[in-house]
Amino acid sequence: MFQIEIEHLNKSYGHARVLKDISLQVPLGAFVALVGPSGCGKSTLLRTIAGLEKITSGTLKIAGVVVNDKPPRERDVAMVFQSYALYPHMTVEDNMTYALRLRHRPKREIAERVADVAEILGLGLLLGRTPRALSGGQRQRVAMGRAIIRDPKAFLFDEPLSNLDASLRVKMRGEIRKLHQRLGATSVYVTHDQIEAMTMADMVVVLRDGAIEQVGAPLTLYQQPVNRFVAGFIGSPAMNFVPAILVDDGNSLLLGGDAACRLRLGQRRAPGRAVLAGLRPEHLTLGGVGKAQTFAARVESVEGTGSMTFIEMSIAHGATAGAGDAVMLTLAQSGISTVRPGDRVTVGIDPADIYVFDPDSGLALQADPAP
Amino acid sequence: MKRSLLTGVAVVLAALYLFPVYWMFVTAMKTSGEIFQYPPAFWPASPHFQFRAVFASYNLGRYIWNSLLIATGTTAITIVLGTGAAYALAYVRGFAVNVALFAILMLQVLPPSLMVTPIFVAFNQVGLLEWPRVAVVLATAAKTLPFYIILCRATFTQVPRELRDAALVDGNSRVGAFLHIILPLARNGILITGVLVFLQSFGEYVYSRSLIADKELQTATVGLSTFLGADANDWVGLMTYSSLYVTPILLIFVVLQRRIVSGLTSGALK
Amino acid sequence: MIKATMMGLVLAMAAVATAQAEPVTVKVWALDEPTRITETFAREFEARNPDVKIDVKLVNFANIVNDAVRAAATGTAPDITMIDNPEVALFASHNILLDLTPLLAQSKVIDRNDFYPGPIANSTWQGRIVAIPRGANTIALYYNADLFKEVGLNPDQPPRTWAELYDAARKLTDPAKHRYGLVFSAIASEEGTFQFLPWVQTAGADFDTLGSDGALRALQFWQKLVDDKVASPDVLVYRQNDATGQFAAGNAAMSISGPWELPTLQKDAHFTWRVALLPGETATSPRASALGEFANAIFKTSAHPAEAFRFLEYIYSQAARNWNEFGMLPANRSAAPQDPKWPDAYAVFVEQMKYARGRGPHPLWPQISKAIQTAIQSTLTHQSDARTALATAQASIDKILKK
Amino acid sequence: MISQLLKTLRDGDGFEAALVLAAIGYLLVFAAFPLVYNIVMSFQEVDMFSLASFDRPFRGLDNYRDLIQRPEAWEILRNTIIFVSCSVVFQLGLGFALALFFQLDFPGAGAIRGLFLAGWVMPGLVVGAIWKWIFAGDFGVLNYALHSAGLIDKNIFWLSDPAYALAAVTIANIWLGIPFNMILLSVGLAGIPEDIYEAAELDGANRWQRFMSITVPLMGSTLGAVISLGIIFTLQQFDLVAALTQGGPANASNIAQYWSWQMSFQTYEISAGSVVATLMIAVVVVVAAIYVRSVQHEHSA
Repeated sequence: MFQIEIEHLNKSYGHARVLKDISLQVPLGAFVALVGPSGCGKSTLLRTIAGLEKITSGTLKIAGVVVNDKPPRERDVAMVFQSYALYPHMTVEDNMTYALRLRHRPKREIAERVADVAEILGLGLLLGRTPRALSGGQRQRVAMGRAIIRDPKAFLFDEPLSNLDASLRVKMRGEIRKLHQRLGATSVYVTHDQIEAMTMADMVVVLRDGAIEQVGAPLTLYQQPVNRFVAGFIGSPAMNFVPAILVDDGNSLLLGGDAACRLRLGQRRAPGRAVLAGLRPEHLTLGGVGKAQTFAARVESVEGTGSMTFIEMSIAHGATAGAGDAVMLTLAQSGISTVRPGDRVTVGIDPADIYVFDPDSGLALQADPAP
Repeated sequence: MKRSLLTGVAVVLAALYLFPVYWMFVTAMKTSGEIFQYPPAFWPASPHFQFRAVFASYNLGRYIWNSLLIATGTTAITIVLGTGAAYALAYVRGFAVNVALFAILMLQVLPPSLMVTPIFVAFNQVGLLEWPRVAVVLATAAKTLPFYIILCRATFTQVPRELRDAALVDGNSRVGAFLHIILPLARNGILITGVLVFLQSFGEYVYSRSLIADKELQTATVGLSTFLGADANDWVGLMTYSSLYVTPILLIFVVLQRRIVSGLTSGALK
Repeated sequence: MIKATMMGLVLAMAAVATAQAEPVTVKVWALDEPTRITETFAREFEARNPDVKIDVKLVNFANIVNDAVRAAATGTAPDITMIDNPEVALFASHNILLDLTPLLAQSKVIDRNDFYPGPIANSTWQGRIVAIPRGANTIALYYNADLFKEVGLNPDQPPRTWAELYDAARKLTDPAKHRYGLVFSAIASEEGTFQFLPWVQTAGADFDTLGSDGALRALQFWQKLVDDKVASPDVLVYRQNDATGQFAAGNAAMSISGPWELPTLQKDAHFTWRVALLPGETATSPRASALGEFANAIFKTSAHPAEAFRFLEYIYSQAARNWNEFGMLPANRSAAPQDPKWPDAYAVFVEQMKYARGRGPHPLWPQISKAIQTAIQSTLTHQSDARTALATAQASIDKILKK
Repeated sequence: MISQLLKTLRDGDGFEAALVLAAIGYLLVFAAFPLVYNIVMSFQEVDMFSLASFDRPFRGLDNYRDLIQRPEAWEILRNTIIFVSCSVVFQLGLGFALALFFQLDFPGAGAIRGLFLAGWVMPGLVVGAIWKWIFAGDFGVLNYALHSAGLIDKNIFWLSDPAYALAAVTIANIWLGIPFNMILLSVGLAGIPEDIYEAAELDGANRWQRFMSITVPLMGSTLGAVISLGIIFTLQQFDLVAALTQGGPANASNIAQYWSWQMSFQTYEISAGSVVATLMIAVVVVVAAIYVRSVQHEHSA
């Protein structure tokens, strides 16, 4: 059973198409994250679900009912805004109960619910204050409280954590997640931060330029990105893309077209063409162990955070990869590394961890069935 | 030290700016010989007040009452019609909004002195001149409305759009969101702009003069123009009348100005 | 003749009809004047005529013609309006004023032959009398007799020619005391034209011969007064009452203005002032003066022409009070006041009245007047020389006169 | 059908549309009609007694041709341009300077700033009368002040000297316009966050650079509104000219709106007066377009 069903949804402002043929099903109780770079249409999509934006064509159903033309108040969804959008002229309690009062719920019920939510979110002492007397984290909680007090058909979050500082963000991330587990309410969560999406959601939707690139569980997106865009977007630091040539009947590739950087692949691809090799920084190792393929590189810079070290390096490249620039790679290593810029190192990678993309379409090149 | 120096500079600037107002009061207290004297007297030798005489003989109480009625009516129409339009023009975007703003600005181009003849002709046709003060209110409101919309629109652009969205999601209709959430937040700006419109329409002259035939219904500005006729040469009387007319407004203003200025200069939410 | 009889019949019927009925209301638009002359007459008339109510609306000088025209155009005209005499032709030429000739023929109160020729000429259009002058006005030379003595001039021999006027003004001018010899009004409005034309006329020209030498000499004389600082350059923005204010305050020793200033002078001028005839160009030049004052006209659309006319008759019958109470001369000879205030000034103004000439009459008088004002102002400020300015004005006026 | 209408009024874009249409409808009835009336009259032969009917001889562009052939037309055009541009530049400059000055934090800033609004509450008629006294050539207090300060040794005849008359009217109009400019610009300034200035200061921008690189661009939409409203108010200014110079001497201080009135109501050349009014409308079309453009920028800010 799907709580939110979107079929072939389009939205245009004049000639500008901001959402292109979106189809998406959100199961009841799921936590779905919409991610993508700014301007990809994720907020617009969220706002069309809320009813704040009209759709140009397609169908939008909430709990099985077509709501295309229904105003927000008839959709029974709750939303947490990036700026929290607390009513400045109302107290915290009034902010939270506003929706209930609009629906003329009995006073007793309202009081009970306020007490419940205040307890869940730890807002008990703040109920009489106005929003301007609250800290950023407190405002964020009130905004959450205003949404959950209603027990709506779905929660919509529009980058609710982006105005918080880093540590608070991590903390709230966990709280929202726990809250979702506790309430079990269908949630759609918009963020431009893929870590947020990966850590919180059951299902991640990657958007680009108004269209869906890929939908799937967080690890699926990580492991099986359908294209270069998703591969680059998911994962941090971002995947390295290196021009390469398929050789050896499609069983190996030459990084940067350089015969010295010959990497065997886990599975065969169609041979004889230029491709992009995708190497995740965390899959690269110094020295190379086990099944790893190795190639030589030169360290250009080292950034250590204590728990992690990021090493920028360049590899030699041959004539076919185009003249001029060195090919740059980032390697992520846990702990502290002793390498220095200028060091010559050997880098290893497991053949199974090498992704291959078509340089023109960006699509992942799937393994060829054995000939 | 430096800050009080700034206060000193501010006082000097204000004094320079307000000199014409001071000059009006001083002239009102001079004798008719003194006003032509050179060098001019910055304070009359023996200040004499004919405020009471002018007030009584020019029926000023009655005139000011009429002015108040007309200004109140004009302000009411302006606020009722203008507030919603200002809100919509601040919240909605697109080509139609540009066209509407354009039209609103366009429609206030001509001075009332050139608008009044067609208005007179039209009002006469439809019989509006039977209610001359209503006619003046209707005509004046058309003059103040564009000004009000443009200023008020600026206030609404400072009320975050997300507040309206939140109200809609919370279960309000657009009407409800406007009335319960946005309007209270823009209240300050609306009040202040309303005061400015009130003051402006209180000083309206051309329409009152042309559309009101009955002397009992005339406004204070029209009474003022009595002094500017070819046969009138009572400059002291003119300044006395002006002082009488302006002083109550100035007093209200001095009392309210802190609110007015802070209301205008601090955004809706600050 | 038949028309007159009919009118008489209508009048008689109207009188019978209104005898028992509610009093009829006659709407009158009048000038807003400090003397409140029209309101005074209205109350007196109502006391004597219980069958008529006079509803007076006061309009200021700058607007009365506009308002009356607009009202006529939109069918909201009052019964009676006051019109400045050069503008009567404007209304009459559109045939919207009631022809008063038959009523005058019947009238026992108004004797049309008693009017001075100037005022009645300006109230006549194509042989029909369309308005009743409520009085007459003209301008003369006021002078400060005390200052005359102070500078060695004989106050009993005021200047009689331009040359004498210039010499006297020169002697009376004293920059140290912020005093000019003479003040007048050269403002860009009808007042400026009103003040200027007598100078042109005594030099043998008129508004339709501005290109002539006489007009040129008149304008050059004004220019000399201002250039030589015996008159303030601000005469260009002084209305006539501003000029009187300067005179009363002692900032100018002589002033050219009309009898309406007498009450002000009595109140504000703390010196001995006297009045003399306007100087002619030379001792032998024709005398000239301006003719001013409003006339009362009845609109054709009036529903109560008979009552309206009775009110005009009443105003006419009170003309003897004009001088003492309302600062103007009567427009008819027989209304001379018994015991005039300021008898010397009265004598001068009555004498001056004999030379007063009306402006126009022409329906487009305002445009003619505008051309004259522009010539005056551009010459006095040296934006143009007098000859060119007058030639330009004459060209515009010729075009208007040919229309 | 009706229920759908009610629905869009309550929940759809119909609500906002209705709000705007109500105001525009009102303006169309009470303001557009006189405007159109003026335009129509500019193409007809209008006599003051045919004011009330549209049935008048059509003259096409003849009225326009006659008007531009008048010798004073170009002088008045020039005067109008000077009057409007000087008024707007100085109102804006002084208003901006005062707004910035009162942004400084010193005791009494708010209260003293309020005093400047006095100019706003004074009716044009009264302001005109007061300035006429101040400008008087022989006994005016302005000449006295300039004299005392040693700036002039001969009185300036502000109102009757063609070299100064336009300046006098412009000065009085600037006086009137300062409060409006100052307050609107203060509102705009209050909307610029303090930290942007701090950031720029850290970037090494001096006061002037901060003003040019932050204040001016961020005030874009406010400036657009202030300037376009300023131009429109200045084009409507009528009382001051009437009270001070009546456009004289010999048109030296005459400006389009006063000229239009003079022709319509003093010399009764109503067609010509309407031509001037119509040309003014054309100018405001441009001004309004500028305003609308500046408003578009505010969304992207």
